[in-house]
Amino acid sequence: MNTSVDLGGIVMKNPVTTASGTFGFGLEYQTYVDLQRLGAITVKGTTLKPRQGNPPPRIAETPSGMLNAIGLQNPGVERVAEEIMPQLAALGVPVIINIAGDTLEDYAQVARRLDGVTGVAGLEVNISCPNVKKGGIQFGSNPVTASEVTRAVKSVTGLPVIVKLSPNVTDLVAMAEAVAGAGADALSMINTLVGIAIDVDRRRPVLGNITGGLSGPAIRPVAVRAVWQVHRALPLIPILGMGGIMTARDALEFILAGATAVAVGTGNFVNPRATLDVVDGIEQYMKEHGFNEISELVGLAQRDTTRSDE
Amino acid sequence: MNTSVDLGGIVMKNPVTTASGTFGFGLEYQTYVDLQRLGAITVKGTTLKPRQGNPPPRIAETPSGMLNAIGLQNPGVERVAEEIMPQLAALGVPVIINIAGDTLEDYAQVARRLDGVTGVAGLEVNISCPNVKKGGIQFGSNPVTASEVTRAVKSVTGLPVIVKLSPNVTDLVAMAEAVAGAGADALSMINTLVGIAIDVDRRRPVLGNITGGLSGPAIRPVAVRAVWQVHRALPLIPILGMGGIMTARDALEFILAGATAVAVGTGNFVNPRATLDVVDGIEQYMKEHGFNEISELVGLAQRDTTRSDE
Amino acid sequence: MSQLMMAEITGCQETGPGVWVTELLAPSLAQAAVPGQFIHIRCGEDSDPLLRRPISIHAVCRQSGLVKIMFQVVGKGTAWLAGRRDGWLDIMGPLGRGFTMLTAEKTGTAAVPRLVVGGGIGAAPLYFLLQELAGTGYAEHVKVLLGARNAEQLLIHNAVKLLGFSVSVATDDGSAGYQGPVTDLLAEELQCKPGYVYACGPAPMLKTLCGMLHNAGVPGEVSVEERMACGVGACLSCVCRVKDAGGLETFRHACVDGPVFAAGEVVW
Amino acid sequence: MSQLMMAEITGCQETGPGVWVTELLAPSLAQAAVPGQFIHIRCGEDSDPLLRRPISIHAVCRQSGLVKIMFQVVGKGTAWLAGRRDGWLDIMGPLGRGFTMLTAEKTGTAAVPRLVVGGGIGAAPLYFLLQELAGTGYAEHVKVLLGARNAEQLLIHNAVKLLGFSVSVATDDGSAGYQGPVTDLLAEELQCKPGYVYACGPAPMLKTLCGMLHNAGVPGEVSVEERMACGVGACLSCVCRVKDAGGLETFRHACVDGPVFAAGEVVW
Ligand SMILES: Cc1cc2nc3c(=O)[nH]c(=O)nc-3n(C[C@H](O)[C@H](O)[C@H](O)COP(=O)(O)OP(=O)(O)OC[C@H]3O[C@@H](n4cnc5c(N)ncnc54)[C@H](O)[C@@H]3O)c2cc1C
Ligand SMILES: Cc1cc2nc3c(=O)[nH]c(=O)nc-3n(C[C@H](O)[C@H](O)[C@H](O)COP(=O)(O)OP(=O)(O)OC[C@H]3O[C@@H](n4cnc5c(N)ncnc54)[C@H](O)[C@@H]3O)c2cc1C
Ligand SMILES: Cc1cc2nc3c(=O)[nH]c(=O)nc-3n(C[C@H](O)[C@H](O)[C@H](O)COP(=O)(O)O)c2cc1C
Ligand SMILES: Cc1cc2nc3c(=O)[nH]c(=O)nc-3n(C[C@H](O)[C@H](O)[C@H](O)COP(=O)(O)O)c2cc1C
Ligand code: FES
Ligand code: FES
Repeated sequence: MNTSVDLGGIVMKNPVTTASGTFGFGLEYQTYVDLQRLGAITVKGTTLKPRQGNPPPRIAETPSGMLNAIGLQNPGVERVAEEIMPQLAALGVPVIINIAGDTLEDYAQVARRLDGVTGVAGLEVNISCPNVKKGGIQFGSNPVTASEVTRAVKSVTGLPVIVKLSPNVTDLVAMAEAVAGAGADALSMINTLVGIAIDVDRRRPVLGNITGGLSGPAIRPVAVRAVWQVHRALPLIPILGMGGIMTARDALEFILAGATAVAVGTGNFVNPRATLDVVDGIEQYMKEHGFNEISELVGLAQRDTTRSDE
Repeated sequence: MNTSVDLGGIVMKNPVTTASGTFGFGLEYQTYVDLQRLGAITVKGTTLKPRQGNPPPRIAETPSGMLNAIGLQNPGVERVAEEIMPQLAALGVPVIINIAGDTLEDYAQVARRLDGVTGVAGLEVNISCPNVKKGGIQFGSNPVTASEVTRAVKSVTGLPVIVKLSPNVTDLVAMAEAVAGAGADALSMINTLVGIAIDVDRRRPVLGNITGGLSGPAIRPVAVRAVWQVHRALPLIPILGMGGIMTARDALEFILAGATAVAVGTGNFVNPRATLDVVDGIEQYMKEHGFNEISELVGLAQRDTTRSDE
Repeated sequence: MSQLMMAEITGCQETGPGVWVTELLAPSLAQAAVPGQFIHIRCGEDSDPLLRRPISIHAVCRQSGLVKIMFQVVGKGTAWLAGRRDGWLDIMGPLGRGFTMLTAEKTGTAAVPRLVVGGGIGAAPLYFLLQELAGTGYAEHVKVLLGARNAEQLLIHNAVKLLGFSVSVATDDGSAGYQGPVTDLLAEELQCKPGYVYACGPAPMLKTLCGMLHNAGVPGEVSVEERMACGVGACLSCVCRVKDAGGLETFRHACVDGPVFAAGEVVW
Repeated sequence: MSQLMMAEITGCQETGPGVWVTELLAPSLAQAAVPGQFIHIRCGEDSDPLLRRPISIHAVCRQSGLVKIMFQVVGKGTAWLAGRRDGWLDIMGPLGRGFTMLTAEKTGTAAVPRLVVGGGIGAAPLYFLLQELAGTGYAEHVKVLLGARNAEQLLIHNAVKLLGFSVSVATDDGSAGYQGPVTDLLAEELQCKPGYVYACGPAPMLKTLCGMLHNAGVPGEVSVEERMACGVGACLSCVCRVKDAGGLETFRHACVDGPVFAAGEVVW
């Protein structure tokens, strides 16, 4: 059975990685997960300079989901490259670094710094973080700025570039087309939905940052729809699907909708072994249903389907 | 204690109504709910001609939510006006009729037909239904078309007009501004998020219509955020808030974020008495916390709050 | 009239592999229910699982006010339900349109020979139907056909015999009764021209059955399953495609117009 | 080392109004745990409630491999937990940095007089701390102050007396011990210059306490509560604002850098 996939130039031995920001730098989960069994490790959003992040409370639980407003707390690209990557490189698993910035130049500088760092297999460009004012989602809600960021990053790195899209837009396909046109090697979707929770007793928002990003099983139908629509419009660009994946069946929804690979995010918090359960469960499904190549499953649910009103 | 509210000209004795499409024409729930205790009854989306709706399956359960693709099945405005309104009018509760159409002219004709029908207290203009191809969400994703629909309806009716916004847009505030500028008396938000669920065993979408609208507690944080943002930008226009309200505490999140009134939707399916539980719970909260006027609570959580990055 | 109520769980046991019977104390439900109707059950207090689950009424004792449901564990709602051994259940019911009880007035003669056909867990509501038919005194005119995957998964057949009915059984693997689909047994019985057929079971079985009844010109009713949200006709989700006498296709709602429909009107 | 495991529930009882003690058979946890550490518990199998709940380790018996947690029902996670009377619990642990056990090597003399101060449910982890302190043979140098709303809500004080410690009690309504906040008792004790203070309780109490320790120049540690997702330092959600020796403020993570922090470093 062949479960290996090529995510825009990142070769993964199975289609399962971690969603940025939910798995730290991987090492935090080493006690629970044999990291070498992962298809890739996607690490926390990294910026040029270290960031403290937002004031607490940073999370709130919501029905089948959670809001987070971490605010891109991270040690900065220099320490990631110097201190963290050597440890991760030793694992021999492809590492995808999620990068963010306030300006085009920030993105370019972070990307340039990571080019050639041992172990880094690709970059995931976060243009969709809802929890920082500048950059983040600003770039991600406009096809023009999104393609500018993509080009800025592509022009300074030889690494495969995945662009991470925001679901908080009217026309996701237009965004996908724009960044694909600007040279993105793959797309990742979805980042969190913007949400607010109010503490009714204190009559204030729960989060220090007021708004946060909604993740977890609650958003899965929105995420599957995003993958479906983009895969339908752009069948050739590989998609890294995520949003509420807890089990292999959840992951298969994304793959059948058109994702080449999947990432487990919030699910890690609930079940630290979720990634490996997904890896095992996908293999089992393929065995039971007689699939030899994972690629046979990609987008399979779209075959012969037309909307009643199309 | 005064819990009565004025929703853009619709006077409700308490801030609680039903979300269109989740309470039929009210009569279906008569066995379980004393309809006269509701602030208003908002009924199923009504179109010019009767509609059959979409093929089954029309719903799918998702974590803390559900997808629906009913497709605006309804008996048409003529039967609503002739057969259903007389029964509802007898209750003496304000009735809000949710209207939809394929064209501007459709909307105008439905609105004109309902003008002056006894018992109809207002219209809720659905420009955000994700489950029909034409009309619906098409009008709702563009500020220009949205304001055209608003104007078309306003110009033919003397009834208060609530415009129902879609959360599936990049800039909700721009939409709100557009329809408010076109004369909307109130805004209602949110309609469902577009989602897909895949049946992993059959490798096909669960819904006959493929995509559906996501409702229920899962979307509450997104809905509260929508109300918060629009109330912040347009503090003078009344908002009917909805999305995942199951309890009085949920409803209070919306009111504290800036909603003048609230609607219970999917919650009715889970607890047919949810509307009345919300009515009672809001009163109890006001008693416990010493509020005499419901209006004191509207938007209260926004006072003295600024985002850390503003 | 349907009510929203908290019903006390007075018993819960596994009667077959993954099949449970839960007994509830619900006198008003016991009074009002007719065979083929269902109750709508909230499975848990949090929002996952969110929607109520529709489960048919399996047995009723009007005297004691006890109502039984029989269900198969297939997902999280039914798994939750199987875990309830005592306490209270939040239910709505009775809901829906049940089977038509052919009385002497309706048929001219109540002694019209009837067939009751169940497949798999579809047998659950048929027991209540048979309880009522037993009460009419025409039990000898009723024949019961039950199908299952294997002997172990066969439901209600012993209980139905105790009610005094004659039962024929079919299993896919032949481990009990005839080896093959229960519709093979039906084919034989149809030659004796039964007056009316009641059926409940998986969709493919019902589809075949409806076709056979049509060809044989035998009237009957089938109970169908559709995904439901409200259970009361408000959400319009549980549509079943039917055709009227003129052949015109429309949608009907399984929660209020069904779940029991005339065998001839369902479009498969 | 922390592990993900299914631990068997060997007991569960209500010990105060809305406060429960659950006993788990978890030998590896019992072996590895130190006072002040916590376990991260999955409350249910579905996705609401979604996140694990952090609960401190309340008591440990290394010999039998039994571990107890004591918790107050405040929301859906703890309500679910209180409903588990047997079966298995999906837990991770032990997690976090616990209290510093002052050994002879660390302090020059282990006999430094210590105060242990608990407020409300904050008493839960202190019992494990006192179990360990009892084992050091310096119990006579330890004094325990416990606060609660009223006598009924007072926790662990009898058990702590049985361990051989002297306990003073404060209640808001005076129904047991001193009437007033437990920090009033602390004020008195601080005059005797204790060598070290361990505390756990609601944030306002800890804030007052840290201020008092600062003024009195007494070192100590407090256990804080922050909202947690991962529990292992990966999600960066559980931040606690601390200042370093130079007064520079940064964020630390309650799940790995805490939940126990030096009293002087927490910024309230
Ligand atoms: C009128 C009616 C009567 C029924 N009577 C019985 C009965 O007596 N015994 C019994 O075992 N089952 C019965 N069913 C089927 C039963 O409702 C489903 O098996 C049950 O809802 C599955 O819930 P779950 O959470 O375990 O499964 P999940 O698959 O987790 O359910 C997910 C969603 O799909 C819906 N769903 C899943 N399967 C079905 C189905 N077959 N029909 C309708 N909706 C479904 C659920 O209600 C839920 O909304 C009946 C269904 C209907 C419509
Ligand atoms: C390190 C640590 C140790 C703890 N030890 C204990 C203990 O021994 N006994 C005990 O009774 N409680 C303890 N708590 C508090 C306990 O975690 C919360 O009471 C519990 O999570 C509430 O969950 P719920 O679902 O009942 O409430 P809900 O209000 O429904 O919870 C909603 C969300 O908020 C979080 N949350 C709510 N209250 C708190 C809180 N006080 N601290 C952190 N997160 C919270 C929950 O984890 C959940 O994610 C501890 C907290 C921490 C951080
Ligand atoms: C606590 C937390 C932190 C996150 N941090 C980042 C981040 O730094 N960069 C990024 O692109 N996405 C970040 N995300 C978004 C996730 O990578 C993912 O897109 C989203 O959570 C949806 O997946 P899930 O539902 O499986 O969690 C974060 C999500 C969470 C919950
Ligand atoms: C079954 C169903 C049918 C709906 N039909 C309509 C409709 O006809 N018109 C409309 O404007 N909104 C319709 N909605 C959207 C609801 O009115 C509401 O905006 C949405 O469900 C969010 O609220 P909730 O989470 O409380 O259900 C429908 C929702 C559901 C679940
Ligand atoms: S389930 Fe709502 S109409 Fe039938
Ligand atoms: S809870 Fe995730 S970092 Fe502490």
